[in-house]
Formats: sequence, C-alpha cells, structure tokens
Amino acid sequence: MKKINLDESKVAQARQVAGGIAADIQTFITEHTTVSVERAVVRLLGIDGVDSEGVPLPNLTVEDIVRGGGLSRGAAYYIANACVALQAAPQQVAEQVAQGRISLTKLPDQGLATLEAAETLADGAVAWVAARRKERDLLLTELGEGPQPWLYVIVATGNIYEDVTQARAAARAGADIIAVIRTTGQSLLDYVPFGATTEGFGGTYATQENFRIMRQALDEVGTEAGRYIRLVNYSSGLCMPEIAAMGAMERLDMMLNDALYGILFRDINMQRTLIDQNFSRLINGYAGIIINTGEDNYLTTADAITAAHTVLASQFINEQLAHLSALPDEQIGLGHAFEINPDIEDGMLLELAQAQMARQIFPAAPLKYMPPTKHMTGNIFRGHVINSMFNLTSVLTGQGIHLLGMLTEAIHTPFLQDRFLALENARYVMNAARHLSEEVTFIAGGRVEKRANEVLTNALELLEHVAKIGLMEAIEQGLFADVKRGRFGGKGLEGVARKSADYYNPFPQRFMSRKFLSGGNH
Amino acid sequence: MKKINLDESKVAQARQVAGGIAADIQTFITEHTTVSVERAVVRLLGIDGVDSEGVPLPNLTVEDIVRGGGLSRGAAYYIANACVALQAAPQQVAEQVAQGRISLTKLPDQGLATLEAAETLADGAVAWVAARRKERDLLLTELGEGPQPWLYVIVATGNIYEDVTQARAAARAGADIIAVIRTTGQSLLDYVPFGATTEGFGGTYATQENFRIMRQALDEVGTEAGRYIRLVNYSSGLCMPEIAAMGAMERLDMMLNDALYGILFRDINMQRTLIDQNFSRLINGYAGIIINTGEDNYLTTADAITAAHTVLASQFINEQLAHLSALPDEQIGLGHAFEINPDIEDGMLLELAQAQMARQIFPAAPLKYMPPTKHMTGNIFRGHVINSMFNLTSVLTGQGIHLLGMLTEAIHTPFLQDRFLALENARYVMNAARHLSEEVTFIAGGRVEKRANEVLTNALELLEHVAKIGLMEAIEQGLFADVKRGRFGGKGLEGVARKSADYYNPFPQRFMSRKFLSGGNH
Amino acid sequence: MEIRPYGDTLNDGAMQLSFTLPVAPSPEAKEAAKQLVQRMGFQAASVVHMADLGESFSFFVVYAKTPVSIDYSSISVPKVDAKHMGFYEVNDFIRSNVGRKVVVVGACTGTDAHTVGLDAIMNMKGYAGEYGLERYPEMVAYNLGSQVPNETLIATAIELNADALLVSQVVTQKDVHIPNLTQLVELLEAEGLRDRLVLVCGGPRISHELAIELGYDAGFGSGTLPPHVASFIVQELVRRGIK
Amino acid sequence: MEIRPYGDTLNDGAMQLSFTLPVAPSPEAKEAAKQLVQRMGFQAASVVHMADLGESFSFFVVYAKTPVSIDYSSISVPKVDAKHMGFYEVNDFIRSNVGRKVVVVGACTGTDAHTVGLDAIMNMKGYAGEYGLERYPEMVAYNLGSQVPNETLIATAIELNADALLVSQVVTQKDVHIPNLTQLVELLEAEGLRDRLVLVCGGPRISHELAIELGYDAGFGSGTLPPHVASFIVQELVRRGIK
Ligand code: B12
Ligand code: B12
Ligand SMILES: Cc1ncc(COP(=O)(O)O)c(C=O)c1O
Ligand SMILES: Cc1ncc(COP(=O)(O)O)c(C=O)c1O
Repeated sequence: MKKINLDESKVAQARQVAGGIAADIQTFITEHTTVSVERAVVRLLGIDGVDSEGVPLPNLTVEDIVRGGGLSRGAAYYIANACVALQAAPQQVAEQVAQGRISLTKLPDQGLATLEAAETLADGAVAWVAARRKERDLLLTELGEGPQPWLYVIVATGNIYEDVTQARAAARAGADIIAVIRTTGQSLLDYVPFGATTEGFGGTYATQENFRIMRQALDEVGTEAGRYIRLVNYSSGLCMPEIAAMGAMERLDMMLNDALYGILFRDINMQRTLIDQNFSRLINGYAGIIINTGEDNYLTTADAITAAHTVLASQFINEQLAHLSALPDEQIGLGHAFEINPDIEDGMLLELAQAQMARQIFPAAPLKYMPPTKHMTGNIFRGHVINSMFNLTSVLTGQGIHLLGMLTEAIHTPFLQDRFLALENARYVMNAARHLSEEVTFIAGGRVEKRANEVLTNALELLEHVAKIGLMEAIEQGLFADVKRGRFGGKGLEGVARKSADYYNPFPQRFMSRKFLSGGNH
Repeated sequence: MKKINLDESKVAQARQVAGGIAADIQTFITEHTTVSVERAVVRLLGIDGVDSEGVPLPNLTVEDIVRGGGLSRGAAYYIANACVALQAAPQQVAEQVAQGRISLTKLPDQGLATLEAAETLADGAVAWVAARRKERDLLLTELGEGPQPWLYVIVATGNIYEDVTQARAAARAGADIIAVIRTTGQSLLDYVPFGATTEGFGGTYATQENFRIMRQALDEVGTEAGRYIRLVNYSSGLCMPEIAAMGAMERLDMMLNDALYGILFRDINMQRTLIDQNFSRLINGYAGIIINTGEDNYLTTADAITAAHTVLASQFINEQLAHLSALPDEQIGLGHAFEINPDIEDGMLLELAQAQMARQIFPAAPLKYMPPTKHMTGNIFRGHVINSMFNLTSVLTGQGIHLLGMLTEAIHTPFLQDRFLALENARYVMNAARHLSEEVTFIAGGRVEKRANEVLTNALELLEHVAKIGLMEAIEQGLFADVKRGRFGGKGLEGVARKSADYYNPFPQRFMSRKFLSGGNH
Repeated sequence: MEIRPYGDTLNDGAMQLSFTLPVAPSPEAKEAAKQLVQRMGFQAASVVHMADLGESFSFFVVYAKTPVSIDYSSISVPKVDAKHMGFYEVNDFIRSNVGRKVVVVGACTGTDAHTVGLDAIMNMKGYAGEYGLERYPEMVAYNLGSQVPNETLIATAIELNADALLVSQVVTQKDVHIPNLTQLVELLEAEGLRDRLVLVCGGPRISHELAIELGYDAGFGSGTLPPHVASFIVQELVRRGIK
Repeated sequence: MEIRPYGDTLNDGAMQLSFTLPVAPSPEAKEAAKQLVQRMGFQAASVVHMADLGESFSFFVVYAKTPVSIDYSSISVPKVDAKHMGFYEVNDFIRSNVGRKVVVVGACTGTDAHTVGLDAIMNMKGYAGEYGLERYPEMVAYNLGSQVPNETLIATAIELNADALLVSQVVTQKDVHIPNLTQLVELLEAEGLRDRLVLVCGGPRISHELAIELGYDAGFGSGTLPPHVASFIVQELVRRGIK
C-alpha cells in the first residue's frame, strides 16, 4: 500500500519537532483568553440575537464585561452569576445588558450557586452539541455517504436563498460537501452578523440563521439523493471560536480552521489567532467537525515547487496543535494543493509525489486537496483539462476531501453550470480510475520518490529552525508564505487578555473529556 | 521497462499462428493481380493525367489492356512494349491510348528491348521514390521531429486550400502529423480523381495534386516551426495500391492501410483487397511510409471491452502480412483505440491494460492510438475531459502515433478552434506527464495485468480458430467486427485476375531488395 | 413565463461563447471580439481569453449577458404522435389490428456508411436493452446496410412489398442529407408509392420537425429505441387503414 | 474589412454557446434554447447537448451561425500612451528628466485582499523575470498591501509626498470595484490632489479604457509587467511637468 519509500525516521523526527513547537506555544495559549473565545462561551450558554441597532448580543455582553474589567475572569462566571442573581435565562440577561439596564461585572457574587448554574448551563450546551453530533452519526448510518475523495464544491452567490438552489443542484449532481463561501471581508469583522442574508460580495455572510437554512436544505436533498451531504463554513478570522460554536450547534460538518492562516493572510494578530484556534478546535473536536487547514494558501503567493516544504511543515504544526485541542486524526483535514505551473515538464510527477507523500505521512487524516487556481486563466477549456488531471491525482493518491476546480476559476465565482461541469469532470475521472491507486506503484529511486523525500527533508529543516526560534519569532521573520507579521501588529490584539487566577470556563474540560459522548473519540 | 507481466509464450504462439494465416493467404495473393495493382504500376512508370472527359489515363490504359485480355500478363510489359514500339514515353503512350489511336495489346512484341525498357523505366521510378525517401531523411535530420506520441490531427474541410490553412495552423499549434481525410465515398471509386479539388463532403479528395499542395505547405510550415510535419492519406479502398504509388512519389509519410478494413467496413471484395494490400505495402515499405492499420474500427461497431481481443488478433495478422510485404516493424503503425464506455467503473484500468499490452507485444511498432469517438456526445466539456484521459493513457503507455480526440467529435468535422483546443489539451497532459511512464509500474496480479492477459488469451483462441478455417472463411463467418462478407461478394471482384505464367511486374523485386536504398531497412 | 439564461442569479442572462476570428491576436482583435458580441445584442461582454491559432486566426472565450428572453409557455414542439408501446404490446397490436406481418425495410442511404444507428433500431440484439425490429415476431425486417442508393431502396421496397421504410442519415456536413432525403420522397411520389408506405428517417441530427418538413411521416433523433419506432409504424399503418 | 466568426470556412459565422435555462430538461426546453438563440439573431442553431442541472435548471451547448460581422478596420483601442522602456532606461530617464527619486505608493484597496498582482508589479523579486518597482534605484516604492481603505491610501500618499498611486482591484463580482475606484478619484479631487498624482489602477478585469472612464490616468490588465507601469509613470510625470 505504500506507493513510495519515504525516510520514515525523518517523518518521525519532523512530527516530534512540530510537537515541540506546538507544546511551546500551548503554554502561551493556556494563559490567555480573547473576546472571541468569551463570545463563543456566551453563545454556547445560549445568548444570541441583536439589539435594535443590529449589534449582536454576544458582543454587547462581552463588551460589558471588558468594560467592567472582567475579561480575565471569563464570561461564563458573569453570565451564570447574573442568571442566578436575576433568576433569568442567559438570553434575558443579555437583553438586559443590551438595554443598558445591568452591568454584568457589577452584580453581586452569588457564590456556589453561580458555579452550579454555570455547570448546569454548560452541561446543557454540551449535551445539545452532543445530540447534534449523534444526529449526524445517525443520518450517516441511515443515508450513507459517497466514497472518498469526497467531492466538495462551493456556493458563493451572496444570497443564502440562491445559495440553497445551487447547493441542492450540486448535491443532485454528485457533490458530497457544500461550502458556503463567506462574503469578502467577513473575516475581519469582530462580530458575527445575524439572520438570513441576501447581500454579499463573492460570498454569503456566515450567520447562524444562514447555517440553519442551508443545513435544512442539505438534509432534505441528502435524503432525496440517499447520501448525507456535508456542510462547511469558516471557523476562521476574528470570530473563529464563535463560528465554531455556531457550527457545533447547527450541525455543520466541516470548518476551515487553521492555526496560522488568519495571521499570514488576513493580518490578524498572531496572539489572537493562536489563542482563538485552540478553543475553536476544542469545540470542533467535540462536535465531530472535521477541520480544513489552509496550507493551500501558501502556494497562491509562493511557487508550488519551491514552497512545497512549507506546506508540509505547516501541516505538521497544524496537526500537533490540533492534537492539543483533542482533535483526533480523523477530524484533521490537512490542506494542500495542486498548484504547480501547468507548463512545467513532468509537473504531474511532482504533484503526484507531493500528494502521495502527504497521504503516507498523515495516513488517518482526511486530507483536503485543493484544486489549481493560480494558474487558471480565462481559457476555460484548458482549465477544465487541468482540473481533470487534478481529479486523477486525487483519486490515485487517495485524498479525502476534494475541492473541485472550476473551469471559470479565473473569471467569476461559479455559475450553476460551471459547478455542474466540475462535478461531471470529477465523477467521470474518479469513477473510471476508481481503483487505479490499488494498481499502481512508483518505482524505487525514481523521480517521484526522490521529490517526496526532498520535500520531506526541507520541511524537517524548516521545522527545526522554527523550533529553535519559536513559532512567533518564525512568523515575525517571515518563514511562512514570505509574509512577516509582528507579535503586536495586525488586527484584534486589543481583544486578547491574560487569564487571571480565577479565570473560569466550564467548556474545555467537558470537550476534552468527551462528556456525553459514548466511547470517547467518535 | 515491462510494466505488466504478459504470458510471453502466448504472445509467441499468437504470432506464430498469425504467421501461418498470413503465409496461407500469401499463396493466393502471389498468384493474382488486380486492375488497381496494374494502375499503380502504370503510375509508377510515369503515367498521369486525365482525358477530355476527366477519366484518368491510368484507368484508360489498364482498361485497354483488360479489353485486350492482357491483364494477366501485367501492364508493365505492355507499356514498355509500346514505348519501344512507338519510341515514346509512357505518358505519350497513354495519351495515344486515350485518344483511341492505339491499343496496347495489339502492338507487336518488341522482344528483349521491351524488357530492357521496362527495367529502365522501373529503375527510374524506384530511384525517384528512393530520392523522395532520402529527402525525408534529410529533412528529419535537419528539422528534427516532435517526441512520441506524435500528435496527429485531421483536416477535412473538403477544400484543399482551406485544408492547407487549417493544417498550417495545426502544425504551429503543435501537431506532428496532418491527415487529410478523404471525402465520403472516395474509397468506393475505382479511380483516383485528378487535380486540385475544392469540393468534398466530410473530407477532401485524395489526388496527387492535392498531395503536392499539402506536402509543400507542410514543408514550409515545418521549416518555420523547426519540426518535420508528417503527411498522411489513405492507401485504402478500391485504389489502395495506386494511392500508395502516388504517396511514394509525393513523399507522404504515412498511409492508412489495412489488410481487412476495406472488406469489413466498405464491403470491398476480399480477394481484391487482399491482393491490393500486398502491392500497396510493398510500395509503402520501400518509400519509408508508415502504415496505419484500422483495428480501431472494430470498436466503433462492437463493444470495446468484449471485442478487445479482435483488435489484438487483427494486429497480429496485419503485422504478419506486412512482414510479407517487407515492411519493417518501425513502419507498422498498428491501430487500436480508447473506446471503452466512459461510464464504466475502472474503465481507465482496462484502457491502460489494453494500451500497455499492445505496447509490449509490438515493441518496435509505432502504435497508432485512436481517440474516443463512439461515446463522445454533444457535451463538449465532458468530451474534452475524456480526451485528456486518452492523452494521459497514451503518454503513460508510450504510444507512437496519437490521433487527437476532438471535443466536437459528435457534432461536426473539426473547426479550427476545436483542433487547437485538442492540441492544447494533449500538449499540456503529455508535457506534464512526459516521463510518468518511467515512474509507474502496475502491480503483479492486479486488475490491469489480469485484463491484459485475458485479452491475449482470447486473441490467441480467435487466431487459432481463424488458422483452422483460413482467413477468407473466417471473414465469411463474420469472425471480425460481426460483419460477414462473401468471397465473391462486395465491390471490385471484376478487377481481379489470375496471373499468367508470363506475368511481369518489375517493381516487387526492386522494392523487396531495397534497390537504391543504402543499408537496406532504413 | 418569460425565461432568460441563468448564471448565478435569476434572469441575469449570463452566457458563455467561444469563436474564432480571421485576424491575428492583438488588442484590436480582442476589442473586435467584444464589439462583435455587443453588436449581436449582448451586454457586459467580457473577453476572458484570446489565443493565437496561427495563420492570422484568433480564438476567443467570452462571457456576456443577453437581454433577450423567451416566453416559455408559448413553446410547442411537434412530437411523434403515437402511444408508446413495448415489445409485447406492439406484437399484440399487429396481431389484432393488422392481422399479418408488417414488412419493414431499412437502409443508410446515399454515401452514408454509418450503420450503427440503424442497426441499433433493427438488429436482433437490439440496443440499450431493447430488442431490435428483426426480433419482433410480427415484423419482417430487412436491413440493407450502408451506402444504399435511393433507387435500390425503392426497388427493394417494391420487391418485398414493404409497409415501412427506415432511412438513416448521419453525415450532415454541408447539409448533404437534405437533398438525399428529399430525393427519396420525390422518387416515391413519382412512382406513386408515397402513400402506400410509412416513411421514417432518423439520425443524430434529425428531428421530427425536420422530417415532417421534408415530407416524411416521422423523424427520430439521438437516444431513439426500437420500440419508439415500432410503435409509430404500426399505429400509423392502422391510422391510414393499411391492411 | 468586414470580419465574422470562422468555423471551418471563411465567414461561416460559426460560434459555440453554452448557457443555463431555469426550466427542467424536456423537448420544450431544448426548443426554447434553440428559439432563444434564434431570437438573438443566430442562424442554423443546433442544440447539441442538454443536461439536467437539477432544481429545474437545464444546461445547453449550442452551435450556431451569426450573420453579424464587424468592420475590423474601424476598431481602435485606447492604449497606454507611453514608449516602452526597460529597467535601465526608466532609471536613466528619471535621472535625466526628473532629477530626483520618484515616489510610488501602491495598495489593494477596499475589501480586496489579492496582493499577488500588485506584488508582481512592486516587489523586489519582481515577476516573470522583470524586477519590481522596489528594485528601481530611482524610485521609492511603498506597497501598503491588502484591504487598504481609500482614506488611508490618500493619507499615506500625502505623508510620503507620492508622485504616483497604484491601485489594484481583483474582485469585480457585482462590479464592487467600480464604486471603490470611483470613490478614490472623488476623494482625491475633494482634497485637490488629483492633478498632483499619476493615478494608475490594475487588475485582471481592468482595461485601460475602463480606467480612463473612471478618471484614472491609465489602467493595466492581465500580463502587465513592472516596466510597463514604470515607463508610463515616469513619462506621464514629465509630460505634466511634475518635478
Ligand atoms: C462510428 C463512426 C464511424 C464509423 C462507422 C461504422 C459504422 N459501421 O457505422 C466509421 C469509422 C466507418 C466512420 C466513418 C466516417 N465518418 Co463517422 N462517426 C462515427 C461516430 C464516432 C459514431 C456514430 C455512431 O455509431 N453513433 C452511435 C449510434 C447508436 O448513434 P446514432 O447514429 O445517433 O443513432 C441513434 C439515433 O440517431 C437514431 N437513428 C439513427 N439512424 C436512424 C434511422 C432510423 C430510421 C431511426 C428511426 C432512428 C435512427 O437511433 C439510434 C439509436 O438511438 C460519429 C461521432 C459520434 N460520436 O457521434 C462519427 C461521425 C458521425 N462521422 C463523421 C464523418 C464525417 C465520417 C466520415 C465521412 C469521415 C471520412 N471522410 O472518412 C467517414 C465516412 C463514412 C460514410 N461514408 O458515411 C462525422 C459526421 C459529421 C457530420 N455531422 O456530418 C461524425 C459526427 C464525426 C465528426 N465529428 O467528424 N464513422
Ligand atoms: C490567489 C487568489 C486568492 C488568494 C489571494 C492571496 C493573495 N495574497 O493575493 C486568497 C486565497 C487569499 C483569495 C481569497 C479570495 N478570493 Co481569490 N483568487 C485568487 C486567484 C486564484 C489568483 C489571483 C492571482 O494571484 N493571480 C496572479 C496575479 C499575478 O495576476 P493578477 O492579479 O491578474 O495581476 C496582474 C495584472 O492583473 C496586473 N495587476 C494587478 N493588480 C495591479 C495593480 C496595478 C496598479 C497594476 C499596474 C497592475 C496590476 O498585473 C499583474 C501582473 O501581471 C484568483 C483566480 C485566478 N486564477 O485568477 C481568485 C479570484 C480572484 N478570487 C476570487 C474571490 C471571490 C476571492 C474571495 C473574495 C473569496 C471569498 N469570498 O473568500 C477571497 C477573499 C479575498 C478578498 N478579500 O479579496 C474571485 C474573484 C471573482 C471576481 N471576478 O470578482 C477569483 C477570480 C476566483 C473565482 N473564480 O471565484 N484569492
Ligand atoms: C483556513 C482558511 N480560513 C479562511 C479562509 C477564507 O478566507 P476568509 O478568512 O477571508 O473568509 C481560507 C481560504 O482559503 C482558509 O484557507
Ligand atoms: C484502414 C482505414 N482505411 C480507410 C479509412 C477511411 O475510410 P474510407 O476508406 O471510407 O476513406 C479508415 C478509417 O477509419 C481506416 O481505418
């Protein structure tokens, strides 16, 4: 089954070095919280909705705590305390905060009752997430699912109702996974918009209501098509943990969720993102949500041949950080991409080497394989062919999550027909080559094997360097994606707080211990 | 280098059985001649042109001999005899025949002088063909050629001048080979039209002038592109040997030329075709022309999976018959095709098995690989993708001559843009996977290997059956392509004659002995 | 109901076009492609790709929006007017309504040598799981094969006392099929045979509409199965009172 | 010279189209596709493919012929009006004609985060073998990166005493780039800065024509290389007499 001989000692070494990098940063993470982590807590405790100005209650609530100097203690304590003090549900508490009638940090401490209330509320939230997870398991058993590589398409009209039409059509045409792309710029909003939305550019707002609408549509069409259809959104940007919480409650199945992406590609402050990713992954892990990391992005700015090792190095780091959030390998959809310049002789050999290498190094991960985008042009016919080679590479190397390339990638967000043609392309290629991966091996000492080992060696070197200087310093030096980000630069640093000794968050322990989930991991 | 383990003993056995079949039929062939063989002789001796009614002089000349009961003696004797008798060149002799001024069989025998004249004329003809062959070798050395698989496209506008434009454009876009498709129905004409033509349906008339026009255009564009561009036509149908002669004189590089195609697919009498193919191949062999056999056609009427072995069996027969015409392996472009229903799971595995099997069984032959046609539909996008898998299969299994699939195959003869897109498709795929064939092997005992051996076994069985009953009987029984043809049915039987004891043809011996060619077989 | 092409928003009119212009690639060529498409009435034309085809030709891919719409409720398509019957039904229908075997003669006429389509309809083994007409016990089917001159087809029809003629035409380049199909009707009329025969043509570019226009009783395109054809023939025979 | 699309015969007008209609596949849907194309003025329309996209949508591939032609000699394309100079030439030009370093400020403005295109023009390492503006010794280039509000760009331009602004816009869905590009011009005019700056925009869907229309001095599309932009900036500066 091993198609290429990799230097296994280097694989083990790289994993160990990455483990060190992750452990190192984890110390920092555990000592901090952020506004977004606390808003996620608040949401889990049952607070939702907006005030008369449209400002989300989770924001108003946490801002109230920040104003009162209570962020370092965590929102859970204050919400529970208010619930006891006012004999009200969290949502009512939040409404009173919104109306300016109370200030959470000013209410008298309710002692043990507060703690009990918090634990009860937390149990309720966690049980709900567990129930949604079980619901998914049930539907998966009932409806079944498509074979891997799962065909993943995006919808991005900006209008959730138009998205629904397109998503349903895609599911009927063979899609296994639907991602609702977010509108341009949402990742930089420090709040999550509310309600059903019909206005977005290049994508549709991620809101809890939009999640619900799409979830229902996919359940319906999945039942008709006899196949569970997975729903994806973005646990990424300034609201990473909040969206994880929303997704857990609305039974999303996957989340784009990367430890470094926001830092490098959205200039979000690195402390903020590193702390946020940890809590968001705790949620995703518990909810049975598969995360998709964003290593493909490295290859949109850098060259896919010379930067291949940065992808692998980042995958190791993402994997180790995910483990620290109790994400099992089966939920770590590490990203990579088919982005080598199509004009390069033997480019397919290199793509195969890189894809097969990832497959062997992360055998249990549902690898997320991203299509050619950078080298796509207005030549839709050639683009369609390049996508067919991507499809073949994917099925030949046993990828897990296969994001379909669009023939109009360089032109517009997909038309209905573009997505259909992409699905048709993949269905044909993957069906015709369904078991080819069981038939083919690469010769020992050949170009493919050499390339894979070369990438591995370079990744190990990079990781060793990062371990020496620490992850934050490495990012400051621009070791990933050629982008330099300062420790104190970027968006969202103001939302970071050091936890005080009395910091309280009832969720991590429940998520880690898999409370209410029978039999631990899955 | 052997990607799959084939039962080599079966390969050897199949080749031996096919050798027996060919030897058997060769006895019959050697005893006969046809009007078309004699018209080819007449053309080689220098007769061309048409009379005032547009009837070709080669036809008028040979008809005159037939009328005089001289066919069984062969045309060469009569032409040479007339030349001596009238002290005229062959062309002048033919003109006099056309004007009804002489009858060739009625001229007095000129004794030894006739024979001498014939030998001199034949030497002149053969030397001319040899010179054209050397010209090709020279151009190949000067200009070089593209790597295999050579990209082969067709032009088929019906108008030779429009064809030239399209051919030149194709060469610039990467084509290595241009085939001018013949107009519908030309294969059933028992004469070769004359002059430059602009009216054809689904193809352009094969005429010597059209050959010349296209040859010149390709030499020009090849010089500009720095790559020798090969020209193809059809030595097939009722005028098989004549067209071979024309091609040899005009430096064509390849000829569609199959021992059975005309019988099965054009209902040409089997005796006629079998005799014709032998002389046409003698010419092609000497002229350095690569023949393309037509086994792909079996898969347009029958299923590509169940009939795969008929392709292989026919390849063995074509190979053995070609050897009997002194065609070296390097000039035997055995045909096969990528025609498996694209909806079949693991269809690519079967295609790879069949293509790789052919590659290994005929290692020196420049295999002619034909694209998907039967399962192409009006869905040009899907068709383009299917063609990309065909392109990949070809480069992965080391095919020699690669006829490009058109995305509009089911719609119309190719538009300029269709051909361009096809070339672009192949250039991308073959460049990106250029050396993939050196990297990949198929596992022992796998589906691919099993399939190849299954086809081989079935082909051997079929050949053994054919050997038992003889080739003609096999065709009468419909063992090839499900088509039954009677020994005395079909078109062109009237043009067959048994050679008399004094039959004379100065060419076969010259062609076999490679007279005027340095170093024998290339 | 007015409908218009759909890209990603209802009635956005979005369409994809590709074509070649007989000029070498240049900014002017690209502009010409755009203006040409605009002159056709398209809006928001965007030339997303220009390629050099050589020999002073350029290829273009264009996305544009059409303001044209069409009233979908006004569309009506002439269809073969016959109840669809299966293999057994057709044979029963013949037994009860004709009372003798129905004679069908088929051919690929003119220079056309594409027999696979006609074979699909006629051959014993049939097509896509449906038996061909040769297998129908209440039919006698003769398949004359390829490149049959119209004259031969008619002579054979007379000789075999045919009830129906099936003509296949696959090559349609430069509309070669039109004169060939027309000539058959003219010859049949000249011979006074037209009314005595059910006349059917088929092929991937044949529509029922075109067939009617050319004087045929029915036309069958891509995806036709033997029972479609059999159903039509027998019902048409009975409709005409042919016994 | 009137030109028309070319399939395989001069002036045959052959074109390929594909589009979606918001109706389920049916013979009527296919006919609607055909009639729609005919209504657009196409002739000999042939619907060669119809596919079910689900949710009552159908996809069509059509080949048709257009009678429309265009006078190629009448086409003129507004082009960036500057002699093309290379890296060394540009720097020499600045030395002899400006006499000081030229300050260039670039940004991906609004919500646009596509920096690769602007980086290709500005970054040290350059693009397709050509150095970016940061490498030009006679230029001082500042790349503000992505998602820069127009206000920030202007403030920075003032602060750095910029000679030229480079604005990149890649996301064009629903024409988001138009108001954003327009707003920048308006803000610059309001500040009285417009005439003091060479204002350039670029991106894959930006044409010089569009740029001019929106009040820019030049626009650069796909395939632009750094020296194209540098050549224009310095010549425009000198043309305006900016020292
Ligand atoms: C197989 C094939 C061949 C084979 C034919 C073998 C044979 N014995 O039939 C061979 C290799 C011999 C061949 C040769 C040529 N072919 Co051809 N061929 C094809 C191909 C690949 C498939 C056709 C086919 O078998 N389809 C499958 C059948 C089942 O479908 P069908 O014909 O549509 O039939 C269905 C319906 O239409 C209907 N139907 C059809 N006939 C009838 C009749 C009746 C009465 C009824 C009721 C229904 C009916 O029912 C059938 C079942 O559903 C097509 C391309 C394509 N993918 O379509 C080109 C194609 C048809 N060929 C083409 C051409 C040009 C040729 C040649 C003329 C090329 C040349 N110059 O040499 C030659 C000459 C043939 C000749 N004289 O006619 C062109 C035609 C272009 C055009 N529109 O005019 C095509 C489209 C390829 C192309 N793009 O250039 N061809
Ligand atoms: C890489 C990429 C990304 C990367 C960007 C990384 C980065 N740091 O730049 C990431 C992954 C982050 C990304 C994200 C998104 N993207 Co994006 N992306 C692309 C992609 C694949 C390539 C763009 C590219 O780098 N091209 C290479 C450069 C060199 O070419 P260029 O930009 O054309 O630049 C040249 C010229 O145009 C010109 N030029 C460009 N700018 C300037 C400026 C000046 C002053 C001058 C003189 C010249 C000039 O010179 C350059 C060199 O020749 C394209 C698809 C494609 N293949 O084109 C989609 C694409 C541009 N993205 C798209 C979208 C919708 C998005 C998102 C909005 C999706 C979402 N909702 O999340 C996000 C959000 C980004 C945002 N807020 O803007 C759409 C835009 C659709 C449209 N027409 O509106 C595209 C077309 C993909 C698609 N089909 O949907 N994307
Ligand atoms: C990990 C990750 N998060 C998020 C995104 C989407 O971008 P944004 O954060 O702008 O929504 C991507 C895009 O590719 C990604 O890979
Ligand atoms: C061997 C051979 N000869 C000839 C032809 C062309 O057909 P025709 O003889 O009708 O020109 C083919 C077509 O595929 C062929 O394979």
